[in-house]
Amino acid sequence: MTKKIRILIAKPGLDGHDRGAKYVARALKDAGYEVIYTGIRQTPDAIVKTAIQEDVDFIGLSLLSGAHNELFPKVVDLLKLKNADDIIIFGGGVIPESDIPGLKEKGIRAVFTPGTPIKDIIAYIESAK
Amino acid sequence: MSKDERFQKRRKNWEDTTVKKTTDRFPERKPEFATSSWIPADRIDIPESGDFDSYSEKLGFPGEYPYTRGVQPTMYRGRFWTMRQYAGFGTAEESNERYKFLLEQGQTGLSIAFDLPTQIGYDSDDPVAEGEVGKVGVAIDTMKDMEILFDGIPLDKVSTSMTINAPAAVLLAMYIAVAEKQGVSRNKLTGTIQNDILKEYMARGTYIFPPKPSLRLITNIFEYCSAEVPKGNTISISGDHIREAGSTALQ
Amino acid sequence: MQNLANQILKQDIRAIARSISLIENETDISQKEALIDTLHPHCGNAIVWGITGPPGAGKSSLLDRFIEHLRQSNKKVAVIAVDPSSPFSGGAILGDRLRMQKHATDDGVFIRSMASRGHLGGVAGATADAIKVFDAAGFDYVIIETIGVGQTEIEVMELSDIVLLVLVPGLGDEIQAMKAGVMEIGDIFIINKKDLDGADRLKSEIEYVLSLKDSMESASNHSICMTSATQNDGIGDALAQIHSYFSSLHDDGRLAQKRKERIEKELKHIATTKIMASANRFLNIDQRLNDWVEEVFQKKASPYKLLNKKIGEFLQELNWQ
Amino acid sequence: MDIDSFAGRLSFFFNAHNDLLEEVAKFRAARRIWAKVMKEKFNAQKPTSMMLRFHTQTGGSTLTAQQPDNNIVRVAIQTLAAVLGGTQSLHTNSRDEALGLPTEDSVRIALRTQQIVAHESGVTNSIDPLAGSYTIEKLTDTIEEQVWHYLNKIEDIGGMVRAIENGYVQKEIQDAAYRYQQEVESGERVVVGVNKFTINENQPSDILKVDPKLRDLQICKLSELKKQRNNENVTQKLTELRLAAQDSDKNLMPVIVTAVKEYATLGEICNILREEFGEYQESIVL
Repeated sequence: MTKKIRILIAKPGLDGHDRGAKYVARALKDAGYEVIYTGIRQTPDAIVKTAIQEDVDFIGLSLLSGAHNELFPKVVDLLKLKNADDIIIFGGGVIPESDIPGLKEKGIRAVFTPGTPIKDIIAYIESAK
Repeated sequence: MSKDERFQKRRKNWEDTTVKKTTDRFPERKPEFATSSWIPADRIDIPESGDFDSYSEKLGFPGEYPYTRGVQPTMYRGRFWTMRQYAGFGTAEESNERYKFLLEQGQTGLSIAFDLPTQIGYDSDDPVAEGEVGKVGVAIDTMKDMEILFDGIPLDKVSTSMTINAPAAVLLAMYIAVAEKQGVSRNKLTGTIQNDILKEYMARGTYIFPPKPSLRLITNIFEYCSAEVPKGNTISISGDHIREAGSTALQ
Repeated sequence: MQNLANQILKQDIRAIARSISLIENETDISQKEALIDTLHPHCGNAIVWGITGPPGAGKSSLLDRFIEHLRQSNKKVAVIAVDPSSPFSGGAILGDRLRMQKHATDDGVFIRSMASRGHLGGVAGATADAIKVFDAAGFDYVIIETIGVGQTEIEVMELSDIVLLVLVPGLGDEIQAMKAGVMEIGDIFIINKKDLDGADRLKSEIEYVLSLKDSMESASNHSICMTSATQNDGIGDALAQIHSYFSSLHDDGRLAQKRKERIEKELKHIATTKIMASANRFLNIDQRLNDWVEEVFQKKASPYKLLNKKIGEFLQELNWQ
Repeated sequence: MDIDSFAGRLSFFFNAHNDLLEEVAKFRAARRIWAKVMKEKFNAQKPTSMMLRFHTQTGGSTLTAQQPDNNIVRVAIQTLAAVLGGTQSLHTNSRDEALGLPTEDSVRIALRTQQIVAHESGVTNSIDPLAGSYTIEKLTDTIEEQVWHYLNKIEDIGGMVRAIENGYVQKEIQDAAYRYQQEVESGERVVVGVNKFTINENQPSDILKVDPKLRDLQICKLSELKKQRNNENVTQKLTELRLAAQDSDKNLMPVIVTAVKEYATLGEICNILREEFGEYQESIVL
C-alpha cells in the first residue's frame, strides 16, 4: 500500500464565504486525497492542533476577508512552536498579488488567487509531497 | 388576426384607476417620453390580440396583481430606483467621509457595510477579531462609533440600509439613538435592515444564535418597528447571498 | 519502534497521530505489528463506545455534547470518526469533526478522522488498532463514530464495549432499519431531535421491537433515551444510562466475555489475513499462476487435482506437514 | 401575527448576474410567485402584501481579479438586468472588488454606470419593456415552474428551517456551485480573461488597503470610552437585558435601545444573548 496524502482545508478568521474552500475540498477528494474540512471561524490554534491530530501533510488556508497577512503567518508560527513545521501550508482567497511575496517569506509555501484552476493546486501538491 | 378590443379596454381601465391614483400624487418625471430619435415612448406596450385571459392572468399591468410587470404603476417614469452603494471600511471616520462623497456624487441612499466582528457581534478588542477589524466594512463597537459614522448626514433626509443580520437589533438600536441625538424622531427614519437570518444559515455564515431565538429577535424588531419606526422596512429577504454561494437562478 | 511506543505512553500528541497514520498506510507492516505488540500490555483500560445510526441522525452533534459532559468530569476522550472513501478516486472528505471543532484546542480531547479506504462494515480497517493506540495512551474513553449507512455496520459491535444507536424521527427508514436488523447491534437507543414530530411514536415502535426480541432472548436491559443535541437536552440522562449499562456489563462478567470474544475475532482475523497474504504470494510466485491458467485452459490439468498437488508440495517445502 | 400587518414591510434582496435575459425573467417570475403565494396560500388581503419589492446587488462572484476593467462591462450588463427586471434599489459593484476594497475612482464608475442606464439608455421610458418577448415570457414561465417545484419539495421536507437543518438546501446550492466551477475549469463555460482571452498582466497598484494598525486604534477608542461611560448604569442595563432575554414574551428592543444609549458595547450585548440563547452550529454539507 502507498501512503495516502492527507490535507486539512481550514478557514481562519471570521468570513463565512466557504464556497471556495468547499470547492477545493471536494475537488481534492476527487483527485484522490483525503481531505479534512474544519468549517468556518477557526482560530490559528485550533487549525494547528487539528492538523497535528489528523497528521496531515498539507494545510490549505482559505480567507476572503483580507486578514491573511495577520492570520496566515500566525498558523506558521504556531506550527513551528509545536515542532510540526514539516507540514506544508498553502493559502488561497482574495489576496492581492503585492501581498504574496510577504506571505511566502513568512512560510506560506504557495498562494492561489481566485480563478486558479484546481489542476494547478493538484500539480503543486504532487510536486511538494 | 383582428384586434381584440378587450386589451385596450383593460388598459384604459388601468390608466384611469391604478395609474391615475399614483400620478395624482406623484407626477411622472416628464410630461412626455420619447426615444433618442423622438419616437414617442408609451407608458406601456401590450398585445393587440391574442389570448386575453392568459395575458391578464400571467402578466397583467404594473401596480396590479400578479405584479409580473412591476409593482409601481409608473415605475421609472415616476422616479428612478434608489441608487444605493454598499460601502464602509476601516473606522467610522473614514466611512463617514466616503458616505459624504457618495451623496455628493448623486447617490440617493446609504448602505452600510460592517466588518466581520461587528456582523458576528464581537467588539474590536475580542481575540477572535484579530486581523479582521475594518477589513470588509466599518467597525462599530458602540453608539459612539455610530455617531461619528453619521456625523453631518441628516438621517431624516437619507434612506439607510444596513446589511446586518444576527446583531441587527443592536445596530438598529444604535441608529435610532443616534437619530434622536441629531434631533430626528424615529418616525421620520426610512431604510432597511437586511435581517434575513435564514440566509445566514444557508449561505453566508455570519450567524450567531440558533434559529429559534434568531426568529424571536426578528419578531421583536418587527413589532417594535411597526409601532415606532413606521417608515422602515425591517426585513429584507435575500436571494443574493444564496446566489453568491453558487445556487442557480432557479434555486 | 520502542521510541514511538514510549512517546505514545507519554501521551505525545504527534506520536499518537503519526502511529495512526502508520497503521492506516500499511507501508511498513512489520513496524506496525511491533508497535501494536509493544502497546498491548498497556491496553484494556479505556471504555470503548461505538456510535452508529443513519446519516443525518446527528451522531456528531450528539458526540460533541457527550465530550462536553465527559470533559466536565475530567475524562480524556478520543474520537475516531469514520467517513467513506470514494470508490472512484480513493479520496475522501472527512467532515465529522466539524461539529466537534470547539474541542479542537482542548488537550484532553483527540479527534481523528479516518477514511474507510474500501473497508466494509462501517469502520475502517485501521480502526481496531487505532483504538489500541488511544487506549495505551491513557484515554479514558475511545469513541468510534461509524459511517452510518445502516445494515452492514455490524463491525462496530465487535470493536466496542457499548454500541449507541442514534435514530431520529422522520427519516422514514425506522421500520426498515428494524427489519434489516440494525436494531440487533444497539445496546442503548438514542432518539435524537426529540422535539420533532414522531419522536414518541418512534420510541414506542422501538419498545415494541425490543419486547419481541426480549421474549425470545433472556436478560436484556436495553434502554431508550431521548435527546436533543442542538438544544443540549437529555444529554446528562443519556450518559447516566450509558454509564449504568456499562457498570452492569462489568459487574455481571459480560464485559470480560465481550472483550474475549473481541480478541477471538481479532486473532481469527489476523490469521486469515496472514494466510490469505501467503496464499496470494504462493499463487504469484514466478508467475506460476499464469502457467496454471494455461494448463487448465488447455485441459492439460483439472483445477482441484492441480492445486491439491501444488499446495501439498508447497507445504512440504515449508515443512508444515 | 396577521400576514397583512407585516408583509408590506418585507423586501427582498436579489442579485443580478450576467445572463441578462434569464436574470430579467427571474425578477419577473419572482414577483408573480410572491403575489400568488401571498394571495392564495397566506390569504393576504392588502395589495401591498402581494407586491414583491427588492433591492438588487450586482453579482460579486462574477467579478474577476484578472483584467479588472472588464468588470465595468459586467456590472453594466447586470445593471440593465436589474432595471429591466424592475428593481426598487440597486447597488453596483466596483471593478476592483475581487482584489480588495474599492477605491474612490472605482466607486464613482460603479455609480455612474447606474446613472448612465437611468438617464441615457432609454430603458426607463416604458415600463417592463421586454414583456411579450417570446424568449422572456418562456423563461419567466419556466423559472416560475421550477421554483414551484423547489417550494413543494421544501414543503415536503417540512419547511425551510427543517430543510436547512437537514442540509437539503445547502446540498442543492453546493452541487450547483460545484457544477458551475467544473464547467469553468473545463472551459465549457467561458469567463473572459480567466479561461479564455487571457493576457499577461500585473495587478493594478492602487488597491485600497486597510491599515493593519486600525485594530489597535479601535481598541484604544474602546477602552477610553469604557473608562468614561457610567459603568454602573451599563451593568444594570445588561442585567435587565439578561432578564428580558429569559422571558420569551418580552420584546428585547426597548431594553437594547436603553443599553446602547449608556454606551454598552455590541460585544457586551451580544455576549449576554449568546449566553442566554446559545450559539448555532452549522450543519455542513460537503
